[in-house]
Formats: sequence, C-alpha cells, structure tokens
Amino acid sequence: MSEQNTLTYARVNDDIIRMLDKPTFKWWALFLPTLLFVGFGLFCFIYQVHYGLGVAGYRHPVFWGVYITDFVFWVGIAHSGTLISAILFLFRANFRMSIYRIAEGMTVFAVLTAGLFPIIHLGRPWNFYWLFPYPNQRELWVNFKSPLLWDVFAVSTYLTVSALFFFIGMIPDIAAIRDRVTEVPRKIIYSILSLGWKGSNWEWLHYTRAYLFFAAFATPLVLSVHSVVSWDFAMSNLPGWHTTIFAPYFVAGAIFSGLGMVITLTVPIRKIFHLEDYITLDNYDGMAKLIMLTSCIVGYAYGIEFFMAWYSGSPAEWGQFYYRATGEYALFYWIMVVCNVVIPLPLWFKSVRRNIKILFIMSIFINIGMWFERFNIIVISLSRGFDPAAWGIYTPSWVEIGITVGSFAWFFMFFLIFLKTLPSVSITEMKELLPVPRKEAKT
Amino acid sequence: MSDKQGVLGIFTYLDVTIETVKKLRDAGFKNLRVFSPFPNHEIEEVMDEPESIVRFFTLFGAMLGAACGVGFTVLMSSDWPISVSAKPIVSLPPFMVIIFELTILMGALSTLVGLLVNSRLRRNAPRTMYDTRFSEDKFGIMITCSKEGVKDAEEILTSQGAEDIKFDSI
Amino acid sequence: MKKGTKILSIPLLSVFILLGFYFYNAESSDQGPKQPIPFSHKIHAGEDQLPCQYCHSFVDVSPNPGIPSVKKCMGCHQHIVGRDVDYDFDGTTINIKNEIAKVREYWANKEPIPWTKVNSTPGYLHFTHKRHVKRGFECAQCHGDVASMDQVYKVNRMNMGFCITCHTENAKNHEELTHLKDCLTCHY
Amino acid sequence: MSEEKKGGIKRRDFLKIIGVASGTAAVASSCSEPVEQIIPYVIPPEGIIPGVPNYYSSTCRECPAGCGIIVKNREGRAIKIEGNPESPINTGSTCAMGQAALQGLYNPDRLRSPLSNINAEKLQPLGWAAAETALTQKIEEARKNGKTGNIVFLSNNITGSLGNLVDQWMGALGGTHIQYETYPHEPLKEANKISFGIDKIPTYHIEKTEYLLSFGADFVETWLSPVQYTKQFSQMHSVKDKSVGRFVHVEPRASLTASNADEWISIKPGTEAMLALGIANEIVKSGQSPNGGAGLRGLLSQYSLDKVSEMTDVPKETIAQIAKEFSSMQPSLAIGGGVSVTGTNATETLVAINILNYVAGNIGETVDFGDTLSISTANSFQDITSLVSSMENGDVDILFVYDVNPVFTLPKQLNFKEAVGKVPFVVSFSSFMDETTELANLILPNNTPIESWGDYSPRESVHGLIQPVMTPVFNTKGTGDVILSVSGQVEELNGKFTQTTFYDYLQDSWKKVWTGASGASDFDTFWKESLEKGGYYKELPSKQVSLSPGVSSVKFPEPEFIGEGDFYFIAYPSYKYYDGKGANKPWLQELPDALTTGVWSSWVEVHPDTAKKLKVELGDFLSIESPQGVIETQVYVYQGIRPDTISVMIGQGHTSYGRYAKDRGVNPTTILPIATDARSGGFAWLSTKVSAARVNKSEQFVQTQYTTTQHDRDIAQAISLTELEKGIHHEEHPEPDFYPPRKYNKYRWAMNIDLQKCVGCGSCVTACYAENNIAFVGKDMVAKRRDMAWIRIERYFEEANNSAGFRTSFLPMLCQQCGNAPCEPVCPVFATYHNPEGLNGMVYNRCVGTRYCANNCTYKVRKFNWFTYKWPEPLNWQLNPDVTVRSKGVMEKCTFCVQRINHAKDLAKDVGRDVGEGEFKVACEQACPAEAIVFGNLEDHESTVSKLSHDDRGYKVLAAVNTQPGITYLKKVTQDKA
Repeated sequence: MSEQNTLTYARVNDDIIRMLDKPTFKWWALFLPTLLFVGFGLFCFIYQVHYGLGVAGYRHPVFWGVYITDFVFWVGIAHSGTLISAILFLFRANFRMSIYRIAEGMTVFAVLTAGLFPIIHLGRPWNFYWLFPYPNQRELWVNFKSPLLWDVFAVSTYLTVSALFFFIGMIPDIAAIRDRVTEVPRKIIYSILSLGWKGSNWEWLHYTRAYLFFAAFATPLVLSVHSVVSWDFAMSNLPGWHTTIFAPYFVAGAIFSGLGMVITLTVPIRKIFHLEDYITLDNYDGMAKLIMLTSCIVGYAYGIEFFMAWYSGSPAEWGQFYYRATGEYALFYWIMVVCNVVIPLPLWFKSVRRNIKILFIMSIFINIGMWFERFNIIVISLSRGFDPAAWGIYTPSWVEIGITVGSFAWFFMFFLIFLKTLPSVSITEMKELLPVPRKEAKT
Repeated sequence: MSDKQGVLGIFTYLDVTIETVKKLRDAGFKNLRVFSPFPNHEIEEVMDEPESIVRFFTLFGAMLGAACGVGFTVLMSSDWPISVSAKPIVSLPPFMVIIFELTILMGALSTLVGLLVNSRLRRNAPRTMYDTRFSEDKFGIMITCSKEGVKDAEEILTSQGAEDIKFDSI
Repeated sequence: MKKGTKILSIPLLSVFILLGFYFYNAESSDQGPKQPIPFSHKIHAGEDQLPCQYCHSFVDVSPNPGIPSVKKCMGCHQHIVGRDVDYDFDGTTINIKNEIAKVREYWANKEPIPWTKVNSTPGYLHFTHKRHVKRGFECAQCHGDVASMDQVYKVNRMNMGFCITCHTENAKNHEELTHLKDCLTCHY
Repeated sequence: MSEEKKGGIKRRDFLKIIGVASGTAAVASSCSEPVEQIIPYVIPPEGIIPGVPNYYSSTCRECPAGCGIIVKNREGRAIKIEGNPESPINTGSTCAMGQAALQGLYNPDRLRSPLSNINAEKLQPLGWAAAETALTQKIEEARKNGKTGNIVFLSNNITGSLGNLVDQWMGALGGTHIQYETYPHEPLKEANKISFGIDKIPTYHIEKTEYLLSFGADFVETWLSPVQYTKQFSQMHSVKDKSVGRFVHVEPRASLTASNADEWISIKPGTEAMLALGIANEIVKSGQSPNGGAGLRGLLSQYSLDKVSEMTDVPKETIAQIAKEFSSMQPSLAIGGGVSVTGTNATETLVAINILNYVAGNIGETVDFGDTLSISTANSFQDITSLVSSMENGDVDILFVYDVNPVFTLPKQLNFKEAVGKVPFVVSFSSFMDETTELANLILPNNTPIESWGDYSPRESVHGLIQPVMTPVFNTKGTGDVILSVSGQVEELNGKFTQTTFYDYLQDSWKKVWTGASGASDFDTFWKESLEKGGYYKELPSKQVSLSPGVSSVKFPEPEFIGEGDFYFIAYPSYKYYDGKGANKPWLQELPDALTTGVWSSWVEVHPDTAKKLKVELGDFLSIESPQGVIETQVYVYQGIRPDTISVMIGQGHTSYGRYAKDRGVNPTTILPIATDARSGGFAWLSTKVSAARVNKSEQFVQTQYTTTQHDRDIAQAISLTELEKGIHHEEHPEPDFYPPRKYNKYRWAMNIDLQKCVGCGSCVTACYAENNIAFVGKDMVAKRRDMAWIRIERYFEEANNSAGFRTSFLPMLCQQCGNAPCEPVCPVFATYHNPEGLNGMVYNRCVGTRYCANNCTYKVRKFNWFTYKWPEPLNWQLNPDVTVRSKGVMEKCTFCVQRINHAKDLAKDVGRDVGEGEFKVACEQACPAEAIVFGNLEDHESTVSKLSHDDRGYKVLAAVNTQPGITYLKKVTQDKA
C-alpha cells in the first residue's frame, strides 16, 4: 500500500468532500438526460395504466416478461452492495473499505428501482396496497402462503434495512461534511442528517456495536431476499422454474451481477474524481476473484439444470431445457452463457484482474448476461409450459423497453445525486486504513 | 444553569491523547469524553466503558419481530380461513419466510433505536464543546468538572502538549 | 427541528386522521339524492302504512326488489289527487297536490319517472333480496326506518364489511358460516 | 291491453326498463360511485320480473336444419340461446352457429330502418309508411303495365307459413317465388328418385348403426342436419359395454368429420362412385348381401377390386376390408353427398351409395323415407341460372330478395350481380347490408327470427314455431307483416288476404296443423302447448321403399374437371360461417377452426409434399388460379389432404356485410366455374383444377394453437379397442400426499369429458362466450395469443397406424377446478381460492393482476384482461347480467358456470332441499351436440359424473403434477391396426 502512505487524514477529508463541490457541466450533461428518460419511463407507465397492460408485449402464456426480469435484475444488483458492506465487514476484508459506500448506495437505489417493478407489472397497480396486511372493512387479509407476499415482506425489509445500514454508516462522514461546509442550506441539511454526531468515545462505542449488529442482520437478509425472489419461480410447478437449486443459484447470480455493476460504476468514478489512491488495484483484484467464484457457481447451475432436466426423464422438463438451447430464444440463451461463463474466464490470470479497462468491459458484459439470465428463466420457461397447445412466443413492446430504460435512468439519477450530495467513499473507514498518528513509535 | 464547567483539549497524536486520559484520571477527573475521527480500540480500552447495551435492544427487537411474524401469519390466516390448494389454513413452512423477515426488520429497527437512545444522538447541532477538527484529524478530551477543577485540568492538558484548550460552562 | 414544530405536528396529524375518518364515513350521513318528484316514504310507508312489498313487489321472488311502475302509482293517485297543502319535505316546502300532479303528468305522457338510486351495489356483487327476505330479515335491518324518512337515504354504508358482519353474526352453524363467508356466494 | 294479447310482443318490451336490472357493470375500481338512475316501467309487462329470467321456445334459422331452441330473456332482452330438449331434431343441443344467432340479433351493423334510393343517389333512411307506399307504387306500376309476371321473389327455403304467404302473394300478383339454397343437395334428391323413385332426402339413423361409411358427407359440419347427426354419431360411436361403432370416412380431404373417423380414406376426387360399387361388388361376391344384390350383379361385376383400386387410389386391401366390415357389422349405413365432394357425377355417386346400402340391406333400416327433409323443396340450380338469364334479358322488373345473398354465394361466373343491375327495382328484406342488399333500391329490413313470429318445418314430422323473444332492437319489421300491409294497399289484392298481421296469418295456417294433429284439444290449448314445446312434433311411420330396376342401367361416368391446373380444388362449406352467413358474427370469427385453429381469416390447405414442391410454408401466400379467376390466401400445411388437391373454406371474403365480415379472407366460389352435376342439374362444387403458385408475401397465420403434436405430454390420451375389450386394470389408489385429502360437504362439482364423443365442433366454446360475457378481441389480438376463450379445443395430429398415417384428437381444455390447484397458493390477495364445493373460485374484484396464478397454472387456462374490452352497441345487450363483466387488469377463467350453480341452489333452497342430479346444466354441457360433457356433483354417488369419474377410461390430464383436477377425461378409443 505504498501509494496510501501519502494519504493523510486531512487529505482524505479534502479529497472526498471535494467530490461534493458544485456540479460541473459534465455532471449536468449526465444528469439531465437521466431526468429525460425517467420522464419517458413515467409516461410509458401512465400510458400503460390508462390503456391496460396489453400495451406491453405480454401474451398468453407468457404472463411475466421484461418487468419481472428488471425486478430480479435490480434486486440482484442490490445484493452485492450489502454483500460488500456486511458480509465482507464481518469477514474483515479490507478491500471493501474504499468501495463499500458506492456499493451500498447502489444497493439502496437498486432496491428503490426494483421495488417499482412489482407495481408496474400489476394489472391494476392502483390496488397495490392490497398486498399489505392492513386492517380493512372487508375483513380480508393477505395470503401468507404466496411467494409474492414473501416478496413484499422481503423487499420492503431489505429496502428498510439496507437504507438504514447505508445511512448509519454515513453518520460520522456527514458530520465531517457538516464541519466543512459553510453555506447555510447545506450546513443545516447536513447538520440534521448528522444527528449531532461528535465522534465521542461514547458514540463510537454504541455505533460500532450497532453497526456490527446491522451487518449481522444484513447478511442473512441479503441471502434470504434473493432466495425469496428465486422462490417466486421455484415455488411454482412450471418446468424450468420448479427446481431446488434456485435459491443458491440466484444468490450467486446476484452477487455476480452486483459486483459487475460495482465495477461498472466505480471505474468511471475513480477516473473522474481521481480516486486512484482510494480505490486501488487491490480492491479490484479482490472483487474480480469474487466474480470468478460466482461465475463458476452460476456456470455450474447452468450445467446442473440441464443434467437434472435430462435425468428427470420428464418430457416437460427436458423439453424446456432443450428448447432453451435450441428454440426461438436460443440466441439469448447463448448470450447468457457466453457473458456469464466464458467471458469471465480470463480472470483466472492476475494481470487481467488488475487491468481496469478489461475489467470494465467485462463488467458490462456481465450485466448484459445477467439481465438475459433472468429473461431466459422467466420468459423461456413460461413460453413452453406443460401443455403444448398453450405455447407462445413473447416479444417486449416499446412500452416495456421505455420503462426498462427509464428504470436505468431512475437508478443513475439517484446515483448521480448521491455522488454530489453524500460522501461516496467512507471517510471514517479510509482513516481506519491509515496508520494512526503517534508521537512515538509504538513499542 | 449549572456550575459545571467543561474543558476541551485538542490533540494530534493518539498516544498522547491516551496518555493524557490516564493522567487526568489519575488526577481524579472522572467525567471524561474522548473525541476521535474514527473508532479506535485503544481509546475504548482506556475509557473502559461498560459493554454497549445496544445488543439488548437488538435482541428484544428481533424477538418481538419473530413474535409479530407468528402472530400476524397465524391470526390473520385464521381470522377468515380461506383454503388454498388443499393446504392447511395455518401451515408454518410458508409462514417461516414472513417470520424471518419480520425478525430482521424489527431487529434492525430496534437496533437503530438502541443506537439513537444510547449514544444520545438526539441533538441536531453540536454543542459548544466540540471542535470541527474532530471530524478531520484531531483527537479531543473533554473534562467535565466543577469550577475548581478547571485549573488542574488545564494544567494537565497544557503539560501534555494540547494544541488548543477551550472552556465553557455547561 | 424546533420545539414548536414538534408540538404542532401532533394535533395536525390528529386532524388529518379525523378528517380521513370523517370523509370515510361521510356517505352514511348523506341525506339522500334529489329525486324528480319528492316522494315521501314517511307519508306512504309511515302515515299510510303501506307495506314495503306493496310497491317493491318482487322483493321475495327476485334478486331485484322492483320499483313500482307509473301504472302502480296511478293505481292510487288516479283517485288520490292530494290535498292542496304545504308539506315540509326534509326542510323544503312542497305542495302535495302539485307534486302528485307531476306523477299524473308522467302517466299522461307515458314516460317513466327517472328515479335516482339510493342504495346501489357494484356490478361484481350479486346480491339477492329474495334470499334475505325469505330468511326473514326485515327491510329496516339494512335500509333503516324508511317509514320515518321523507327522502330515503343510505342508512348503512353497504360495503363488504357491512355484509360480512351480518353474515358472521347470523350464521346458524359452521356449515352455513362457511357458505356465507364463501367469496363465490356473492362474487362471480 | 288488446295489443298485448295479440302480438305478445309488448309482453317482452324492454325499452322502458333498461335501468331496472343494474345489468352488468364493470369491475373497475370502486372508489367513485356515479349517480345511477333507475327507470321503472310505465306499464309493467306481464310475466316479467326484473332479475328473473324467462325462457321462450323457438326455432333456429341459422341453417336449414331448423333446430329447436330456447331463448333466455332477462328484462326483455334475449341473452342466451340453448337447444330445446323437446325438439326431435337437436334434442337440446346447439351448434356454434346457433349460439351465435344472438350476435346477428344484436349485430351493430344491422340496418336500423328502411332505406331507399328511389329519390336519391344513395340509399337514404325513410319511414315504414313511406317505404311501403314506395313498394305499393312500384307494384301498382307493374300491374298497370301488365308486367306483374316480371316480379320475382327470391328467398331461401322458407317452408311454413311465410313460405305459403309468399307463394300466395306471388300467385295473386302473377309473379314467381324462387327458393334458393346455397347447398340444396339436389344430387341426393335426384339419386333417390333414380334409385327409389322418391324425389326426397330421407332421414338417416346413424345412431342405430354399428358401422358408418361416409362418402364425403360432412355431417359434423354442415351436411343436412349437423347437430342431429353429430348427436346420433356420438351415440353410435360412444363406448357401450366395451364396444364402439366404427366410422370410416372417404374424402379427398380430411374434414372435421373425417377427423372424427376411425379411418379416413383419402380418395381421388370424384371417384367415390367407383369405390361404393367396388365395395358393393365385394359384398355381393362374398355372398354377404342379404338380398344377394339382385339385378345388380351385372353392373357390380364391372367393378373389380383391381380396377376400383386403380381408379380411386384406394388400396385393394382397404376396399376388401371395408366390404367385409360393412356387411358384417350390421346394421351399417353408407351416406354421401357432402357439398365439397359434389362433382359433375354427384348423382351417380349417390346412386352408387344407394346401391351399396341396398346391397348391405340398409334401406328401410337406417335410411328412412318416412320422414323427409324439407330442403327437398328448394328450387334447383337451373331455376337460378334461368332467373339470371331472364334478369339479363330485362324480363324481371321487380326482384325481392329475402334472407339470401346470392351475389356472394353464387359463383361469380354466373354474373348474378351484373344481372341484378339490369333489374329496375330490387327490394331486399335483409337486415344486413350484404353484397346483394347493396344493389337494392329499397331495403325493408326484416326482424331476425328472435324478434319475429314464424314457423319452419325442417322435415315432415317437425313443425317448429318461431316466436318473438323480444321487441325488435331496431326499426325493423317482419317481412310477413310487410307483405300483408302492402297487399292491403295494392288494389288488385284487396280482399285476398283476410289477415292484417302475420301473427294472424300464422295462427290461421296453424289451424291446419291443428286439424292434422291427432288427439289435439281445442286450438288455443294446442297453440299454447306448441309454443311451450317450440312446435308440433309428430311421429311418422317409416316407409318401405324398393330399389328401382332402372338402377342397373345407370352409367357411372368419370368426373369432369375444368381447368388445366395441377390441383383439384375443393371449396368446402364452413361449420362456422355456413355459406358466409355467419361471417359477421365475431364469436364465429373468433372460434378457432377445429383443424387449423385459424381465426378471422381464410387459408388454403396444402399437403406437406405439395408445400415443399411449391416452396411455401405456413403463412406464405399462395395464388390459386382457375380459368375463372385468381384468389390469394395464406397457406396452411395440412397432412389431411391429398397432395394433388388443395382446399379453401367457403364463407369469408365478403366485400360488404358489416365490420366483422368485410374484407376478410377470400371467397373460393369466385373462382369456381359454372359446372353442373349432369343428371340433377345441381351445382357441381368440385369441378375445377387449379394451378397454384407462391406469391411473395408472408404473414403470421393467426392461430390459437401453434403446435400439432403433444410432445409426449400425454394430454389427449387414447386406448386401443383391443385393450378396451380386454378390460383395463384400472387401479384407483390415492397418490401419497403431504397433506390429508380434502373433504367436501354436500357438493363437489365435477365434470367428465368423453374424448371418444367430442368431435371438436366448438359449440361449447361459443356457448361459453355467450354465457360468460367473454370478450372477443379481434384478429390482431388473437395474433398475440390474447384470445379470451375459457375453453379451447386442443387438437393434435399424431402418428398412427391407419391408412391416413395420422390420427386427430380433440381435447376441450378448460379450468380443471383442481382440488390441489397450483394457482391458489400463489395469489397474494386470495383472489383465487378453493371453495367449499370444490370450485376454484376467481374473485375478479379482488384481483390485482399479478398474473402469477396463470403462470403457475399447469393447464394454462387462465385468461388475462389486457385491456378493457368493449362490445359495440348493441352487442352489449346480450351480456349476461348474472356474470360480472371483467375490466382491464384482472384474471378470468372458467367458473364451472357458478352463476348457474348458485341459481340452482337458490331455487332448491326455495323448496328447502339440495340440488339434485340433472337440475341444471352448465353452458358447455348444454350446448354440446355430442353430449361429451357431463357435469354434476361428485358427492352424490349416484350421479352420472360420479360413476363416470371411476370409469375404466377415466384419467386426469397431467396427473403427475398432482393437481387433483375436478375434470375427468375419458380416453378416446382407437381402432387402429395393432
């Protein structure tokens, strides 16, 4: 860590708080288009609500399509944030420290994005609140046996906990910003957000304990949430969905795609804000190793699914998987395999893991591949169920594409705001990495 | 309001800070607070505070959450029994997911409450006995004492090479 | 946050909640719609003591209670022209003779009287008067004391909670309760 | 009310009560409650209680079969048609066309008032008085010019009172009445005249036969009386004591009827006579003939196996086997004469079939001349051709057109349209702007049969009554009334008609029926009884006939074909559109064709080998050229057709006839030549050879099922006859389950569907549309697989060891009302659940539209409302008030007609008991002509459904998924060679 020796506590504060300076033209050039696309997505949604879900490409028998794909994709993206901040925190993996804030931000915004889709995809979205168990004059409750209700609980818990985790981790940093800024509105806002943090030993004591518990909660939560999402599929009897492997397979896939997204996001940020001293090649190396691991798990899942389908002797199961690889959607299937299994293979070489450009390009392919993985699981399975008379092909409509693009814009909109308002790298934890200032060398 | 006085010493080095704390304590100052820009074990050791009770908040919240989960699912399902797919009205396996999620949710929320309550993060702006350098790179020791003790405290702080010393009545 | 804001927020919140409840229940305090002719149930069902089924004659044979035809109105009002007196109809003063003349006018023109519905059920609910009347429920149990109302108004907010409460209370045994709380009994 | 008594129409007046029943409101969100009005009657109609349905018997006039129907009326609106169990024709069932008659009644494209272009360029609306005056003037004009002989009344085969009235009217005026039927079966009449000296079409008794041999007679689709014969066939073909009847169908194309045969024999077009004679020869030769083929040996001996096989392309062994079976499996029956196989030698073919029947001893057994069909009385094709020439010569001054559309149905080459152009004054009584009516100068829209009085006698023994079930939807008037009213105004006719309304005329003519009826009481009682029963039915003794000796001298010529093309061209009548009449009804357009599952379009059926040769695939366009013209339509590759033949369905290709029919598909009759069957003079439908070539155009062929095989999923199961005879060891043991089996209290509603009986005709589908307010969505939506049908008929072509090489199976798939339904637990809001009576409930208003239930449905029978579908006014008048109309965003599916269950329970509760067996029928069961569907209560162990669900052939579809369906299918029985 030779470069970090030049870092001082003060410089950490300077560097990171400088990121919050007045937005430049470049920032606006990125931000305004996101607003535009969010607006378009909103228009698409209103259009869809007005005319009915038929404006999407849905059809019998493919009742779920791009929206649920997007949902699972964004929930997946959300996962690595918590993974990096919580699980790696528990394992004391130091390479997380510089990137965990970005990853956590990504988590919160991705869950915010993901949370929209279950509502967008509803036939009658104005009744979405019926999914919550609230006392009502009808004396009706909800069906706790439905995986969709598990989703409601899991995703809302996840959003709450990850947002809290994100926020709590930031309190000391916000205090640092509060102590820096002078303009009145920002000062007040940061003062409120810092909750009066002073950094006293008393505060640190409870803070570190609470943070530990949060991490301890977040860890099983992150595993459970994507498992629950996978059970949306696995609990059904549809060939291609009904498999026990789904929970670990989805969790691994989520971490895989989330790490991909972290790389996609951090590489440009590192470059633009000159954070080379903070987000180091070692960090990337660590992430790349995790990607390698999860890519292998995902690849194994692809293989074992095929094997089990063949081994089951069920014409419906085998028909489904044979169709995935050879049918109308074969192109998507092979995109998925190539992006998720073949493209990450070079990561076995250290030089590749430490090459930022290659990593960046690879991460984009991983994102594409993982989107298609969800699309394949959802759409291809649905298009060929048990009854051949009810087979059909689905293609998304412009409305679905508009909302998907809008969802990306929505995510980046939040992310860009985050970059300019909150510390993207943890000031406190960066300081923990630095040698403690001592008058005399410790004996 | 009160006759208590606060003395705040600001330091650059951690080891000096810790040493000063020890000295102050030897001199009979009991009410000490140490400020640092990051959590540090040495400070924790020297301050020797009792174990944080946030964990009890967490435990309580988690248990309450689990109980709520069981209560919600069982009571609501039995309130208007609607049969689906030949499954019993109260069938625990699917309810486990809800119970689990509620455990986490309530646990996390009560941890937050525990943190807010215990670390007294209730005021929105720092009071006077604070220095913005604490969030940057300085350490601080705040001594709360009677008017008579101020002098002693200042002496110890100066002797330890405090960069800056502040006084205030609390 | 200033202390003042905190103190203010509590009553504000309560006001909002109360307002919500008010609007939620507002409908039941509605005094009924304006009808083309101020037909007084108080006079017909109250003073004259006409049984409900005299006019709503299908109530025990059909899901619909039936609205009296103009011919039925004329069955009496052929002879009853009405006194030329003022009548206080829920606060508005009407002349009985003039109002009855309106009925005769509809009859003369062979036009139906466009009454406004007071109680209505949504299309996805298949309520049947017949079953409830045959079971022995009095009209007043749902419609209130119509005999004392000039303009009939909605006494009960006829939402699902209203139905279900009554169904639960009146089920004779478990089997019937199951039936009465079965969705398909009313929704299909 | 004198008016009331007379017409009985006011009784069903609906106009002033629209609001009484809130009718069907949408599911839409319940936040806002718009002000609803409630409109009472001025005068309450007798016998109508708002909210309680009334039922009226009547007679269906969608095709000449004349089935008895019962029309359900709610608050003055006809909302459902069901078969009349009293009618000996259909005994309670209907076909899809019959169900869809309501969409003719409420068709938004109906003419709403009289129209005329006498004083204007274009047709202008005018009042009835003015219209009748205009007509009177024209008649007076003709009379003054002494040209009343130039008046022609062209109608369909109207038997009964209206027919008499028209005859009488034309007689009085000196005009002619021509009855034109698109499919008049003239060769059948002629052949019977030659064979037996009777110029009639007999009644066949398929139900009595053990062995049915059909030469192109498409009795499941359009042949003579489809519902009746389908029902008979289903009886003959169903499993009785481990045995089934055998049915062999001979036709160049595997029609829907052929698809239900145990064996389809593909024959060279036009050579059926040879095959029939060949078989007869074999029977006689083998000494199996009860009458020894007296007098025919000479004729028959010319048709040796070798020769016949060579001429017909049917293998010798097949012929010999048919001969053996036909004579041994007694009683047997050979029928023939489907429209699509009617060639230039049609009469001789049918004579040959008569000979075959005679040789096998079937005449008088399964062929009954005691009760003949009234279609026998239609005019011949020659009368039509001479009408065309007299129109062309200017010999027709006034042409009345009643309920026929010859411009569309006659071959274009006949130039009917041009000929009509030469008629100075054309009056149409059509209620629709069809191709012929477009040419009219005066249009006097007739009431539909649901709105008018009338009668129809489809065969001698049946006098069906038609009564108005509701007041006319539009400003239309019964043609009988118009004729009487006009007659009153024409000077010459004064006093000729004593009646002023057609109702009186009808009653007067029924007095004759009454006098003929034995044992009838006074006329009023008779009339009332007949109205209740839907008509007067009598038993006629069967008539003994003998073969004319002249038969032996009949020459059996080869068929003649016009055109040099490579392909025989079959234009076949449609069981959905008949001759095109049904094309304006969206239910029929959206009912998937049984074989191709195509909707809203036309297609040409091409054999796979031919398709390869022509380099076309499914959805490519093919141009079909005959000397008379060219049509272009989409290809459907179908193994059930000979490689040297291609076929197109009749009924599409309208250039007018309303929004649903116009510019849709092609009309194959436009390229048919004017060829006639030499002996009868009837039109020869199969008389042309066409060339076909690929055109550079391709579109998605809109179907509802894109697969043809089951992909080993074992959905439509079958067992062989040998297995059935041996007896199946059907062990019923409960599957091991995690949870205990569900208990039911009084009812467990369940269904049985006998695949051996199901013919795939789709009447259940249409009945379901009608009963359950299912939206039709149009071609574009079906192309996206968004059809809303709650029942789909799955059809599979599977390899089989028979002469066709494949077997067609049909399986009606609807919600299985599973005991362990996968859809239920996944719904987060309990919008779908299991009710205590075994129904899989679907609560529309609770549905938020996650669509998870549909994803998890093993059978994929749930349909989602992608949009809020609209019924154009007044089609929405047909909506069943007992069923919620679904709005966008909710799921729907078969409910087992829960409204009928609830209604039956309500009625039973009135008398304090439970619902018993047979007290009600669900819509699909009610309609099914084959009686393949049985519905009932599984908890009643004596019920049919209870017994059938333990039948040896019973199975549950995809039982391995353990959904425990409430529907038990009974396996089809195959008679393939081992």
